Amino acid sequence: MANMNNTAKEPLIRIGKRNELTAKNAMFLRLAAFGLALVAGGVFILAVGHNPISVYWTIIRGSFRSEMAIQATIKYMIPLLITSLGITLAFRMRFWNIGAEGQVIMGAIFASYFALFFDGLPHVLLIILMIIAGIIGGGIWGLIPAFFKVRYNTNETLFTLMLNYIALYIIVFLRDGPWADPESGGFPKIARFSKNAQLDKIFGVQAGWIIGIILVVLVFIYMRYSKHGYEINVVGESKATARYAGMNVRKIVLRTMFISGGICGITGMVSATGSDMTLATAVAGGVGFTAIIVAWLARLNPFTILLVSFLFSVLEKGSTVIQSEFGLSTDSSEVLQGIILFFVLGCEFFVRYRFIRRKKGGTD
Amino acid sequence: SGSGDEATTSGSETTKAGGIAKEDIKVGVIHISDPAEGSGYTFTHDQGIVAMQQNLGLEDSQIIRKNNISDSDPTAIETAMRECIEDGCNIIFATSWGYMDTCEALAEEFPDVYFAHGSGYKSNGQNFINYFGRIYQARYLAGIVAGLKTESDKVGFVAAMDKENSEVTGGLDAFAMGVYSVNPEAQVFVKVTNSWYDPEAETSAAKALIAEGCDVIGQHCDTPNPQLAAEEAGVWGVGYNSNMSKDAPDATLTSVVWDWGVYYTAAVQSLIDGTWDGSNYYGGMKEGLVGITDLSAFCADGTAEAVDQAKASILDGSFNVFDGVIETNEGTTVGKEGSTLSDAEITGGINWYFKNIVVK
Amino acid sequence: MEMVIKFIAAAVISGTPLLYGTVGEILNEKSGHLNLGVEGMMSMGAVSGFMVGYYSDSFLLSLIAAFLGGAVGAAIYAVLTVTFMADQNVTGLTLTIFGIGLGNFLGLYYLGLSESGTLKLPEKITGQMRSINIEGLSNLPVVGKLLFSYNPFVYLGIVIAIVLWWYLKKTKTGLSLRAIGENPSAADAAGIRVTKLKYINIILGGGICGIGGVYCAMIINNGVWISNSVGGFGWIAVALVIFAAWSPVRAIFGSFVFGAFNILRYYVPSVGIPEAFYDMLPFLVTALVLIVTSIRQSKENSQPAGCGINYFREDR
Amino acid sequence: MAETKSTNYAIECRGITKSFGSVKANDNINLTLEKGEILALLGENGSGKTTLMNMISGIYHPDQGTILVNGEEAVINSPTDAMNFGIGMIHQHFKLVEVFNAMDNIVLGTKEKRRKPKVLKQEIVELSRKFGLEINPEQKVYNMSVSEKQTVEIMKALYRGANVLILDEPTAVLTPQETEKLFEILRKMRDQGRSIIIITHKLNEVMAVSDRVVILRKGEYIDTVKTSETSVTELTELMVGRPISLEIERLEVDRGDKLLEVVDLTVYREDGTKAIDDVRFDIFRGEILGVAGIAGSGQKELCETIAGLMRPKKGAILYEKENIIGKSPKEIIDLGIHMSFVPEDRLGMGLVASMGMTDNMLLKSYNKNKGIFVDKKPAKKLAQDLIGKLEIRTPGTETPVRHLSGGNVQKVLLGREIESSPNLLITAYPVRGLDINSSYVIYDLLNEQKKKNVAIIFIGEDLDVLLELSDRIMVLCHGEVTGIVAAAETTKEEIGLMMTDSVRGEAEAHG
Ligand SMILES: Nc1ncnc2c1ncn2[C@@H]1O[C@H](COP(=O)(O)OP(=O)(O)OP(=O)(O)O)[C@@H](O)[C@H]1O
Ligand SMILES: Nc1ncnc2c1ncn2[C@@H]1O[C@H](COP(=O)(O)OP(=O)(O)OP(=O)(O)O)[C@@H](O)[C@H]1O
Ligand SMILES: [Mg+2]
Ligand SMILES: [Mg+2]
Repeated sequence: MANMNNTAKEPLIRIGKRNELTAKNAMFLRLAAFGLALVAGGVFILAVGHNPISVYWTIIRGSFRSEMAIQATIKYMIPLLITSLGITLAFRMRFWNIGAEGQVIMGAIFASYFALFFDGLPHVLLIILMIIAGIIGGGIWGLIPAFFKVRYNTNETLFTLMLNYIALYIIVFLRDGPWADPESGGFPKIARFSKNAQLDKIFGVQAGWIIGIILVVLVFIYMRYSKHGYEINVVGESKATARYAGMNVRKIVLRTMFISGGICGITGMVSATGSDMTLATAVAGGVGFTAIIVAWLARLNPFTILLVSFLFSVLEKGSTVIQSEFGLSTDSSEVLQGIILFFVLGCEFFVRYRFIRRKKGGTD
Repeated sequence: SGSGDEATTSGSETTKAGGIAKEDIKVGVIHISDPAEGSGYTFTHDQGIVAMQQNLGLEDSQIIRKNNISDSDPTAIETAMRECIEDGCNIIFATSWGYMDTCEALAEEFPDVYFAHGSGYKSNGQNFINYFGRIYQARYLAGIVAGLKTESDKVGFVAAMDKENSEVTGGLDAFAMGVYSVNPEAQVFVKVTNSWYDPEAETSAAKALIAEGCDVIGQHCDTPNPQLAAEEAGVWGVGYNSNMSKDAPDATLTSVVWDWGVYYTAAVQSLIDGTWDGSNYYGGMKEGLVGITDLSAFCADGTAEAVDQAKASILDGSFNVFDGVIETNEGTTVGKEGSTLSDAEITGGINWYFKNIVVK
Repeated sequence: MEMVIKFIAAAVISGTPLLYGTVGEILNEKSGHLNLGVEGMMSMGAVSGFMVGYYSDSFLLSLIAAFLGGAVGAAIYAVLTVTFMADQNVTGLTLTIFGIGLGNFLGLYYLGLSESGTLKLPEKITGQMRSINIEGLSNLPVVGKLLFSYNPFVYLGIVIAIVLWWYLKKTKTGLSLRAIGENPSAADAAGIRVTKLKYINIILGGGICGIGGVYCAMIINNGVWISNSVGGFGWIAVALVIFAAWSPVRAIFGSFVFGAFNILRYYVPSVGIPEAFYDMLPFLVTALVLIVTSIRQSKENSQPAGCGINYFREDR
Repeated sequence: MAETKSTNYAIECRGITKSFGSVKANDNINLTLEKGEILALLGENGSGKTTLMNMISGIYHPDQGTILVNGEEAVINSPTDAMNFGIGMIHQHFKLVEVFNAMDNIVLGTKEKRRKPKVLKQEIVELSRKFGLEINPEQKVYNMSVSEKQTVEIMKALYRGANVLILDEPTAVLTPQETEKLFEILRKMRDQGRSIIIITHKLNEVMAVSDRVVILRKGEYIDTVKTSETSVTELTELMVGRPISLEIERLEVDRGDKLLEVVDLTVYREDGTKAIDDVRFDIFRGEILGVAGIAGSGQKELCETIAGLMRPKKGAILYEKENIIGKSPKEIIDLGIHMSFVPEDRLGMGLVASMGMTDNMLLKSYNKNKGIFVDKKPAKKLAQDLIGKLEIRTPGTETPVRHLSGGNVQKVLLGREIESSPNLLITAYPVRGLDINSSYVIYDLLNEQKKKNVAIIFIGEDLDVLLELSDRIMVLCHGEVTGIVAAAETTKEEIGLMMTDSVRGEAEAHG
């Protein structure tokens, strides 16, 4: 029977929805979150015996101290930016693609094929070919999970995760076997691309940054104003609704994942031919995962992605400098990055919710 | 433009003046892992850097270390090297073979910075050279230790890379020849991990060897895990890079070690003296670059004598390990009677296994 | 024959860290949280367990510390995803970055303190953590090697898996937990303390992952501290959850199979199969399993329906 | 304190206020529930009924106000607390774990010690007998029909010994027969001294089952009346705030040409069962063809097949003599065949929940203009027009429609379909879950379309409405057409018979 002696009190703190924040207030809140995150990171820096201000300053100085430093910072940004843009399309469709890593790799592999075996072609033609190959490679790697998703409703988060590793070991296979550099003396590597097959530099940085900025605008327009973009949003919300509206959901999912993967594939091409000058196993190097964080923090807005990926690259470039300057191991910058992200993640809560304290004396 | 350019310009002036003043020396080191990691390849290289710094009396601020630079990530490598250049380094020691192509490219872009690359084969004869050593000499000695110790006549070897890799295979062959020289019955079993650094694979490979009956485990890979696996299983081993007795005191018979300080000191000294001549470096036991550590108490009787004898013949040049006709495990032969393999062949052409080597 | 037995025994040894990671992740997913931070939690468990073991020379304390290390990682994840409703994927990935970084960072810190330049566990603890030898049993032919020759972690892992199976399948709390993972709002309406149970189980799962982490540091690296000791096991564990179809008992089998994949190439004669293929195998198999299960459309043996979505009572 | 005073009340709410962000869902509401009564809670869509009940059952927490249980102030923080107070609620959207069987769902979250499944099963079967409920304890929820799920929900409450049972629109998805059965159970419970609050929009049900009625309007408390002393007209007036007519007129419009002819249509569901069996009918311009049938008789599949969302096994659908089978949904839409389908989940199909009205207007027209970009201007204008014309209550055209109340969501959906000037309008359950006022707005909209010579297929559940609104009524039973009759010449009983004719056969097959 019912227990009548319930003495439960109202909880001390409970969560409630807050009034919709204005865009300005939300922005302010996020900035505050970032500030708080820096403070939390500062505590960590203090704990390991350094001055947070000077470490932060070194990060910034390390990223901008010279033309070469700025160039390196931008070089870090390129793959992050392009991959985040690719992921954005998938995420808008609520296709939880964590396979960008694999898509980057496949793009790199496809592009490298031309870089290695067709490097006699005229430079411009070769570059265009490699970009197309990169798109196709990454696109195929995006299509595979999409195919199984629309066909059998295969869980894409886990499937794309597996595809990442499969792609990685395809490089290993190529590196150790068919594409092994014959002149490496048995060292496992693929030959460095010839000059002709390397992406050009613009203002001292590989041309990927131009591609990235063009893509920011293209993806923004595509998502915001195009019919495809509208379809992606509808499919993301409800496949039933999309079908009802006469949309070919399968086609849209496949198409979007091809484009999403294809954009990630461009990252692969750009990284291999512009930064690495060879096909290396680390061509993606975790960028596919970091890009998820970037895309999410930027709330899937291409222009915000540009900003966030730039901040990330500053942190990354800067922390290689604190390593040599403060003797802080590279791992500590990962810890720092983690702490900052934890705070930003947590603070996002306050955009939508608030804590409600128990009123004194309860209800009368 | 930025400070990077300034640093290199000043570098070039001092070079022309005949050498770089000691206070102006700035050394960049690119490490594949963290030197604090106390056993492997990076550790020994950094010991060499430390020794060089002491020998020459350089300030701490004159050494720029870039740790944990994966040698399969060319972008990270390039950034690290450029940062060294930004910081004003005049010489960069790139310790891992995967840094080679980037060294080559940057050496062209920055003709006034010296790039010394460990373990590779490329060079430009000016500001980009490579340095390595006759580690096979030490491995031959280690083979003697192992060959005398094994009771099952099965010696195991955990190799980072497969047959195509001359650095690994040359060392392994020398090791197997050392075993053969004292114990023709014994065989050397090989497992390849396909990675320079893979703690888990190294353990697994060593365990598989022990399971096959090997009772001495040699290694060419970066962690002490094969020695530790041997210790756990109650068998013996031969370490590599640094003295692994401190990791596996009950198993390690001896370790094949480098003393990179020999080279680093010489290289930086040549910059100060203005005697850098752009030629590659290939030191050996004679220079003190390679060797084996003191034998542990549980080595077989007579080991010290056998080792000393072989060592003496190597030092006096009467024996060069890869002398004469060598039989491979495929029944073919290499080399010619009365001659020895050239350095070029040793560093780039050994992709065969000595006759007592077994790959399963 | 003897080689086969040794192979199986080695597979068990190699698969055990996966067992911990998988079982921990199953508990997370059963709570409705796809936690991609397994690798991070394992790293945190590895460093805390190892260092406590190093300084205390007590196997038990080391286990507890490993559990706590993983649990702390999971607690961060739980606070962010359960209370603050942050995106699960992003939080998990961040936890991985953080955990690996912290593990390596602390490892290097303690290495810096050591005079010999290495951290090697003291004798007593290595003695305890190593393979047991039961007089009369361990020496039995075949069975002795197959069943009674492992280190304590192996047995502990199997026991944990079976207990968890029983917990999920046969207890009321287990039923409640499964309900939360499937449909938190239904569980909530049924009077289950959703938040509390989520916290408990996520943290418990993280703790179990932590023990898997210290296994890597203690067993795989034979008691010597090495950076990145977890080296990808956490990610394979995430995959293995699929292979095990979210069942802790199947995870036992699955992790030993994956352990076998891991060491296969050292035991089979090389017949020209590229090395890369062996490395790829676990992931290839998992992908295939994923496809097959989705074709079969089994509702029971698949990911809990609420997995990946955060729950807030007043959402609608 | 005068404790004895209020002990007549199982539940008493005093001054309850609750806001969601800027929406004030409940504003200072008072309500009393006597022991042993059935209380109906009435109000237009969005008037705050569900919100109020959610606070009594511990899902939400009031911002202000007090809830008293058996005369004592109660703090209800969670469903567990509610359970401890003997309060059970059956939600509009069932709160069941799909992969569990009935008994696991029933015992879920209860305090009792775990029992062997066998023992538990026995116990549940006994309990269900006591209330005349039919339940298979081992059936998985995902294999259940809506009414079976509801039975599980009721069992859940009963198993927990609920003294107070709250049902949120329990009849919305039930057939008349199932509804009657449910009411029987509720009466039985009342007679055992339990108290029941039922939310429904169907006034005849209110009159049939309740003892008293509480009326809310726009989040405010309006009045409490005794059922025996009131009438449908009075309730409507209290609820809406002004008198409205409850007559549905059947417009006499001259029937136009034959628009659609369905020939020998047979459709299978994905699971391989037959949904539609050799169905044959036609429909003319300016006609409302009512479709009657118990839930799951093939209505949904019929709609979806005509709309091109499902492929038939055989047969033809001739639209002005042209077979549209094999055409894509898009091509069919372009022909002017529009569907306003209201599945159980209102927002599941016709609308995109998180988008505003403008973007939802675009749903079927975004492809009309040339080029690769969407043109939002006409859609925005349409949204604004609809807000005025249909009195849609929304903060703005960009407010996500998921924030709107059920009636308003429905208006948005139907309004969009009608504005696309269809030739054929298919509406399934268009007034499901709608309050009476909104329902009549919808009926008027349909009649207006009929006047414009649109052919309308109206799938409904309320036979009274079907009879009053349609010109002809087609009765479906197990995917077969059991008759097509002129609405003016038939009776409720006749149709009821056609609907259930073979139901008996089915029951036997199962029994
Ligand atoms: N969880 C929620 N978040 C935001 N707004 C809500 C929430 N629940 C209800 N509302 C809003 O509160 C108001 C009252 O909603 P409620 O569901 O109580 O109405 P109702 O009377 O049950 O309507 P209906 O008859 O359509 O079911 C509506 O404006 C609704 O949009
Ligand atoms: N009081 C109780 N509270 C919760 N669960 C109970 C209770 N009594 C019995 N059970 C049942 O015990 C079940 C666990 O036992 P069991 O493994 O036999 O279930 P099962 O349905 O047969 O599962 P499977 O067929 O998958 O093995 C729970 O799922 C639940 O149905
Ligand atoms: Mg059972
Ligand atoms: Mg409601």
